[in-house]
Amino acid sequence: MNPDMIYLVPLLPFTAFVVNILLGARFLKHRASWLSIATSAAACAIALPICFAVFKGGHFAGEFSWLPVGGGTLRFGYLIDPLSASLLFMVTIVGTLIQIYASGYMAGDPRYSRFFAYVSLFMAAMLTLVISNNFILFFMAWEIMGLCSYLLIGFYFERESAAKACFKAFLTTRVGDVGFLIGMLTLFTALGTLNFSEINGALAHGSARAAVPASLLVMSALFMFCGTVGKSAQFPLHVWLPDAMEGPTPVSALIHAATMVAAGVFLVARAFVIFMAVPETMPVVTAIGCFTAFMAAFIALTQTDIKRILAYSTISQLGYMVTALGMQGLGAGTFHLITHAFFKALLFLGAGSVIHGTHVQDIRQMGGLFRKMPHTAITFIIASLALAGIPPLSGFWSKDEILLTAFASGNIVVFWVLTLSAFMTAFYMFRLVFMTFFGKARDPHVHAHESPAVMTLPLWCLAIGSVVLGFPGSPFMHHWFQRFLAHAVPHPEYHPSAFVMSCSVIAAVSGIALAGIIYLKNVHWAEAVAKAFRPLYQLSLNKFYVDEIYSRFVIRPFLALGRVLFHFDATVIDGAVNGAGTGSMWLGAVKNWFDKNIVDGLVNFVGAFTCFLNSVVKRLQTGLVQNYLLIAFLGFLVFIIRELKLI
Amino acid sequence: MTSHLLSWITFTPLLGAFLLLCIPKRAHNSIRWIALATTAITAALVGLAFSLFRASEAGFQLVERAVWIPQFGVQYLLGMDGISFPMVVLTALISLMACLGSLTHIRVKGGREKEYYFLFLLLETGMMGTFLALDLFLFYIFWEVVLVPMYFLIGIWGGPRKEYAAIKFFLYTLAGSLFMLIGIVAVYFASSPHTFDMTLLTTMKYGLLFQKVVFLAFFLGFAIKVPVFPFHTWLPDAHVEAPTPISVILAGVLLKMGTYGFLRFSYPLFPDAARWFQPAMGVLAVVGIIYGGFIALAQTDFKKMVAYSSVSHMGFVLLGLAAMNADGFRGALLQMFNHGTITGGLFLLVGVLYDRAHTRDLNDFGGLGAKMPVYAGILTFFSLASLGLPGLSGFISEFLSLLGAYQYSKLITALSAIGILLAAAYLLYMIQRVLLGKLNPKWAALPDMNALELSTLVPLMVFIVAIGLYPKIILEYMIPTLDGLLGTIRGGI
Amino acid sequence: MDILNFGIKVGIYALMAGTLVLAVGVVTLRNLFHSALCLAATLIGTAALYLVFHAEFLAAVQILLYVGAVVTVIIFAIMLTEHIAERSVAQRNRQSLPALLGILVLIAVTGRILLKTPWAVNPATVGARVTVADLGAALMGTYVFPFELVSVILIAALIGAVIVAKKEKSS
Amino acid sequence: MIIPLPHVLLFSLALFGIGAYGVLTRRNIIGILISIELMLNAAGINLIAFSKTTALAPETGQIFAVFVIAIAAMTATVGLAIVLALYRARKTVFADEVNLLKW
Amino acid sequence: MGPVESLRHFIPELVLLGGAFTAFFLDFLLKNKRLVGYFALLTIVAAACLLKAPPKESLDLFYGFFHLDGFANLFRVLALIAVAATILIAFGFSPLRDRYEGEFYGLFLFMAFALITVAAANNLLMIFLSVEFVSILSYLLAGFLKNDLKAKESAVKYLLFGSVCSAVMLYGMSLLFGAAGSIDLPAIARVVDSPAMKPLGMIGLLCFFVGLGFKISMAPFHMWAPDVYEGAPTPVTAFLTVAPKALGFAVLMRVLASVFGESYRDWRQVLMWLSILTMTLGNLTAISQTNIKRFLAYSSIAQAGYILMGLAVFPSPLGKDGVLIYLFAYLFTNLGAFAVVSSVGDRTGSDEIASYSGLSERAPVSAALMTVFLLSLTGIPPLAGFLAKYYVFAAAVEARFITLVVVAAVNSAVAAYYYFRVIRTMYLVPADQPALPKPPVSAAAVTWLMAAGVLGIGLFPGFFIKLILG
Repeated sequence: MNPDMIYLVPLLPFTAFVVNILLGARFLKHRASWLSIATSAAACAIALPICFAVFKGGHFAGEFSWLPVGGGTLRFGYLIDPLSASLLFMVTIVGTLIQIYASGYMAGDPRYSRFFAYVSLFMAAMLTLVISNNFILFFMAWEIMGLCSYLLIGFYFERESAAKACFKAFLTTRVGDVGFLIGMLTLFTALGTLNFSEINGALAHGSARAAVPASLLVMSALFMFCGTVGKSAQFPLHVWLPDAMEGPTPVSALIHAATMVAAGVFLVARAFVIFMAVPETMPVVTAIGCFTAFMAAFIALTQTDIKRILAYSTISQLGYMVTALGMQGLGAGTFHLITHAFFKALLFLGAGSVIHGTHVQDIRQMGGLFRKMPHTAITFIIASLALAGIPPLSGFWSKDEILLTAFASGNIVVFWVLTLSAFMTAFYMFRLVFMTFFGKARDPHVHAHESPAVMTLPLWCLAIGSVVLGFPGSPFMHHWFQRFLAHAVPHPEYHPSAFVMSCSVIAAVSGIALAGIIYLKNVHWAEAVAKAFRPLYQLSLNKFYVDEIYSRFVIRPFLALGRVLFHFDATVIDGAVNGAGTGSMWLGAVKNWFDKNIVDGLVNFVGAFTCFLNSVVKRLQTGLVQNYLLIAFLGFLVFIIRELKLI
Repeated sequence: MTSHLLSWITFTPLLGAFLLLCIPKRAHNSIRWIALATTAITAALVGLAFSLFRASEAGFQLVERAVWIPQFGVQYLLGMDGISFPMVVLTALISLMACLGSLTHIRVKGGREKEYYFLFLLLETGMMGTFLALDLFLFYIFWEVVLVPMYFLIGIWGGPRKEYAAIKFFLYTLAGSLFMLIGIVAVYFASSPHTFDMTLLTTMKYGLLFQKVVFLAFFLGFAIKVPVFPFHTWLPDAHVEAPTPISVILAGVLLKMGTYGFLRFSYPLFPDAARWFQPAMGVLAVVGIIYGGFIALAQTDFKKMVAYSSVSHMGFVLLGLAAMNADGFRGALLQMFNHGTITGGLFLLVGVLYDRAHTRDLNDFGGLGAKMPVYAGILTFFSLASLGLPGLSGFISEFLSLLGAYQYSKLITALSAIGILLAAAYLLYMIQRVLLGKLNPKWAALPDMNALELSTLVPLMVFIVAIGLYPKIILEYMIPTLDGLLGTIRGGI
Repeated sequence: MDILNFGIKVGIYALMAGTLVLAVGVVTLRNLFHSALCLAATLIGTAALYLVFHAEFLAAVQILLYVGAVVTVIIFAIMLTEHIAERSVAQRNRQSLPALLGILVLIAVTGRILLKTPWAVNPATVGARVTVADLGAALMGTYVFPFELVSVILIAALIGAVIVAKKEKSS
Repeated sequence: MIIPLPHVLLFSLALFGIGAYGVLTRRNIIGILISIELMLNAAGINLIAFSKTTALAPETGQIFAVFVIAIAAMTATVGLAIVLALYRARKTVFADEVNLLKW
Repeated sequence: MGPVESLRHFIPELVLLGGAFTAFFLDFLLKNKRLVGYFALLTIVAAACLLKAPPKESLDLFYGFFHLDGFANLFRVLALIAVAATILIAFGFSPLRDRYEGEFYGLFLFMAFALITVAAANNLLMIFLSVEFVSILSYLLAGFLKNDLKAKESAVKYLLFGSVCSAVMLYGMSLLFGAAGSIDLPAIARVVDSPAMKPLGMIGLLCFFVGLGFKISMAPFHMWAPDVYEGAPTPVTAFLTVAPKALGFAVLMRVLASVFGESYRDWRQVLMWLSILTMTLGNLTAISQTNIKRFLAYSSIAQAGYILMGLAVFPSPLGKDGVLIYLFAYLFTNLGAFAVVSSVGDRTGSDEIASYSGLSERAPVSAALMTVFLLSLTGIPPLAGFLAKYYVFAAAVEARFITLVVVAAVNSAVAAYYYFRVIRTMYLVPADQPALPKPPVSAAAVTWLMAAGVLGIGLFPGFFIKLILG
């Protein structure tokens, strides 16, 4: 197979986007999904053989000249190395499945074709990002994904909350993107290239690395990490992701759980050599990831919206990945990225199925759904177990790898925090499971029914993935995945530790057990605990008050500054220029004079000064000829005296 | 024809204008058709020039030279190179779109169409001439010729405060250009032999003090046009009050005349002064970017928001110029082109909405996305282009500008990047207020865009996407000239 | 001889002083009619001064044309325009003080220069006597063009003056 | 010369100044015209004085003076004609009452 | 050259003189006074046709009292154009109908002759006589209208101010004559340069300048101008703002050219400040005017300031050329503007700027042409006014008069503001009155001719510069 076929992978969904956006509403209507799914599947079909070729040790690259920069030119192209192959594998499969699901979920929506157009555009962007061979193309795809995210979060834009959420999402991630952009500029200044393989080449060897100023590298690494913080919803830019749940659920699954948010982690993985070149940046990454993992898990404990719980869970898990990368655990982080994509997508789709079946999102209104929606419930529980880290599901292996990395690299604090978070993860997931699927139905108005096959089928496919995908990274396959990635970027590997594994399992099991005890048997305990730890409970419920802080200290001051500057512009700058140098003392007068004249229709803005002079000079013209003569005479005298140098 | 192609490009609109004078006032349809045909023919001639223009050459092409005022050595000297070529294309494109946009808009505004199109075509001649003239004297003449029709176009067909806006625009620009005239004359006398010929002037050297003084004189003329903070206050008024097609021309072409002046005249003529003023230019650029962005954020008037966004976006042009390196110049020139298409489009969109709703208050709208899906899509498209979404043209130029500037000053670049953030903020905030949310029942009857309105926007979108995806198509026309220019400046060290 | 010379000198200075006094009268007298008469006297005094410079023809012209014609016309105009009874009206405007000061400065400055300037007196000229015949010849010879020009001006001015001053039929 | 040239010049200067004073202060337009005659006369005296002393050709000054007298006469004539016309139209001959046109 | 052989070169002037006398004669014979006007026009055309390009070296006709050179010839042309245009404007000026129309044209023929004598004057006597000739005719023409209070007032003011100024000038001339012993300018130049004579020369020249400054409405001797221009009949105003001013500049240039030798440096400063003062005062006062004639009067003062820029850089040849070009550009522009003012005033019965509101719809051609003239006055290319302004600016820059140039630039911007006020009234203010009738052919013709001149000079400057400067 010609590797250049890989260009088709993003291009096919892009075609679907173009066709859907132009013709969808009028001609395709409900057939719009067919086109998107077909192109996505075709992309999958093209991509998978290439992925497997890479898994077997292949390596593909190709490029063409795109943008002339400086003396040289930026070349665009693809780079299929182990890292991108893994993601390509995941994205094509998960993407296709989710679209199949969505074709059922979104049925009957008036903007059906628009939805699939956006999703196809997103697929195109995500796939471009995955296969891109340089940061510019990466960034472009990255931003277009942000756009799709924006469009899809705001898909139900008639809802005020959705309109606000999409704005917030775009702007918050944009903050990180600006950092990313600056990081790229710095990198380009330092290395003169943005091409991944060239960067690798420049930084892989000590001698070449020494030639590059370290300060620039530190800057570029940290600024690029801003991009990750934004996109992967890490603290302090995580606030957009929970709100992003305003979008349709398949979108939450695809973009805000499986793929796009993982792109931030992928960015760190892509820039891994840079971080490796300046290891002093790593602790920052670890710290932010670790804190995020803990904080989000803690918040998830008290949330009641099914999608929000999952959203915080996503944030938390992304925190795990980032932490792993921060501890040089490229393999662990990426591994978790892949497995997480499957089970988290599954969780969201399951949640979507629940919502589709019950039309409510608050878990306090649910309960006892297991009977009514067995397919959904079983797959959902599988995914939850995977997320909680119960062996031998995929989540266990990847999470264990992260804990191992923390433990083995000597970050003991990190290790314990992550273990605690794992406990909380298991707890909140099973709180969710128990409250949703078990017990009695709490709200009599809810009439649940199982979703159609077009939706449950993808659930099962993903469930299979959630179960089996852990094995390539498990001791059973001799940590094939980690070694596979180490081909691309060398990084430290660790031997599995029984202690770590047992800690992980204990945390997971105890979490599930506690959840079972409280939410299956003694629901009132929950209230008692909340009362007992009121400050902590409030902190969790109010999401650490981050939104409030932003509102108070960032957004409102910005808007106020805008207004102040506008006022400044309208009065001072305009006034100063108009005043033609009369100085600030005159400003008030200038302004008054101004308004008056505008109102009078005399568009007179030569300045108060001119006007003033005019009134003075005008008065000289008294109409009395002898006055004129006297003035002329005195003027004449002045010139005589001056000319004769008498004074 | 091809031997005098540039003259034809410049004066075809004028011929059309005079043809209009012969048409009776009441023959509205013929007037419209003649105007449209004239702009279309001009655009076609530009297309012909496109086919004749050799992208890989740095020097002036299609040069026309004739003695005009022998007493001063003033020549009728037209020529095109990689700097003027994109601007000419932009002018032809924007004029055509604006003319199309005028067809309905001016009819709505109530008559006087003959005068309108006469002035419109006169304006086009002025703009073309400005970008093509290679003789400083001739350049100045075209530069001034632009002012007068603009005054009338704003003053007669503008909004409620049109008179104020028109005279403000006129006086600001005139004041600036008078100083430029002094500079031009000074250059003439400083050159030996005395000449206005750009092709000769660039080969001469002047003392630093002289360069500084004359650079400042030119700067006043150009900076007011761009407009550079703090000379920008005419812009919101003029843009807001002007009728839609004229706002489009103002933002699309007129602002570029200022930055074009920097590239064409200030930099090659006074390289030492340019370097001396480099920090000042950089600071002004960044102030403009951030300042314009913040003020745009505070606007409730749709058009004013777009107007202030121009201040911010033109800041990126200045930033690229201040960088004084290959990337910066490319970014600046490309941004000039892109800003023309993008902001031109945004103004057209504002006009579309205003023609229907007769208000521009952002807080008054809401939920139009459901009512006018095509409009919503296109508005979103242009907003995204404006906020620098990769894949659309705005990103490429801003990226290049920043890349260039980064090599000059990290701090300035980092601050400018805030402008990108602000752009996202004010544009999305606008979208949120106009398109998203609940539909204001007042607007329940608004029709979506019609074919004529679409036809004004689609060509712009084509350019935006094409350049965004594959910038080389236009950059390769610019690069040889810009590199040559850079060589000239560097040679002056 | 010296005494005679001295006497003439005294006479001349007295003439000039008297003329100046009359001139002051011209500009200060409340009655315009008196002013006009003073003007006539001043002009006659000047004419007398002309005689000192051996410009007899000029003296004659001065008296005939100036005193005889101009002053007469002025007096006519005064009588046509003014009721002489109306003497109570102020004849001077309010700017006499600045005017006076300014003029004193002017006279001081100019006078100083006039006194300091080394006049290049031309002995040939001092000795020459210009007869009426000489003047006539010059007017008809070298100065024929200005002479003719003045006549044209006279005609034009008279025609114009007649038109302007003619009573208008009705409003 | 019987008396020094500068003395005559001072005399004419004084005459000129007196005339100027009259011009600046007289309210009656005819009075102003009279004062102007004084000023012209002062110039005439100068011309005559110089024609007898510093002139290169003796008749120049005298002829100049003749022309000056002629022009003065014309000015007076035209001036009085205009004043008469003004008087008919406005019933005033005071310069400070003629101020319809101003500012 | 003696009188008889001089006549050969004096034919155009003789035609004018003969025409003037014949016009008065015809006035008796003809009932239709307009015919006299046609005859006057014919006379001018005949005189113009009889103009010959002067020989290379100058001719001293009539023993040097008529100094015919290229310079004088140029102003002959200017004078003839101005008078012809004025007569054409007067054709369309109805208040003249019942008021000695024939004599009016006759006086203008005299005026043409007078202007030519000014241009050819080369000594003190001729300068005095010819300037007085022009002045006296101007006084008379200013007060020509019947029962027009303003016209009478303007004539009186003009007369008083003018007579005083010429008296001062004459006094200065007498001093100069005394210093040099001669009335010839070169002789005076020789004496004035000597250190001992310098103070006296200064006084004399300053007095001399008063007379000329009055003619060119130079500050501070400009104050008569607005009143006179507003009050005088519009055709006369048109003429007064242009021709006597141009001739005043002609004399000034002659005086500067021959009298200033070494001392020009002192005078450059004086002229520079006078120029600044003149343009600034003119511009500042023009801003608030409501009467179009008065408005144009102030504008013409400001324009005089710009022209003075060309003199301030004396003896730069560029400055001299600039003045000449400026005068011609200004001639066409201002006469054109006044032609419109006259024809519009005739049709609306008012000279207030307010009565121009909506003129673009009531009389589109008049409004458009007025706009062209106003733009030319503003100095917008490619019109004559721009070329002129460019010339003087260039001269000032060349001579490094940076203060002057900057002040002039600021002034131009201010000027643009008030010129555009009129344009605004015509185009931006909606019409509240009915459309105006078509102007008479003569008025339209003169307006178009002037517009052609304005555009022609602007578009083909090379040709016109060559024509004017040779």
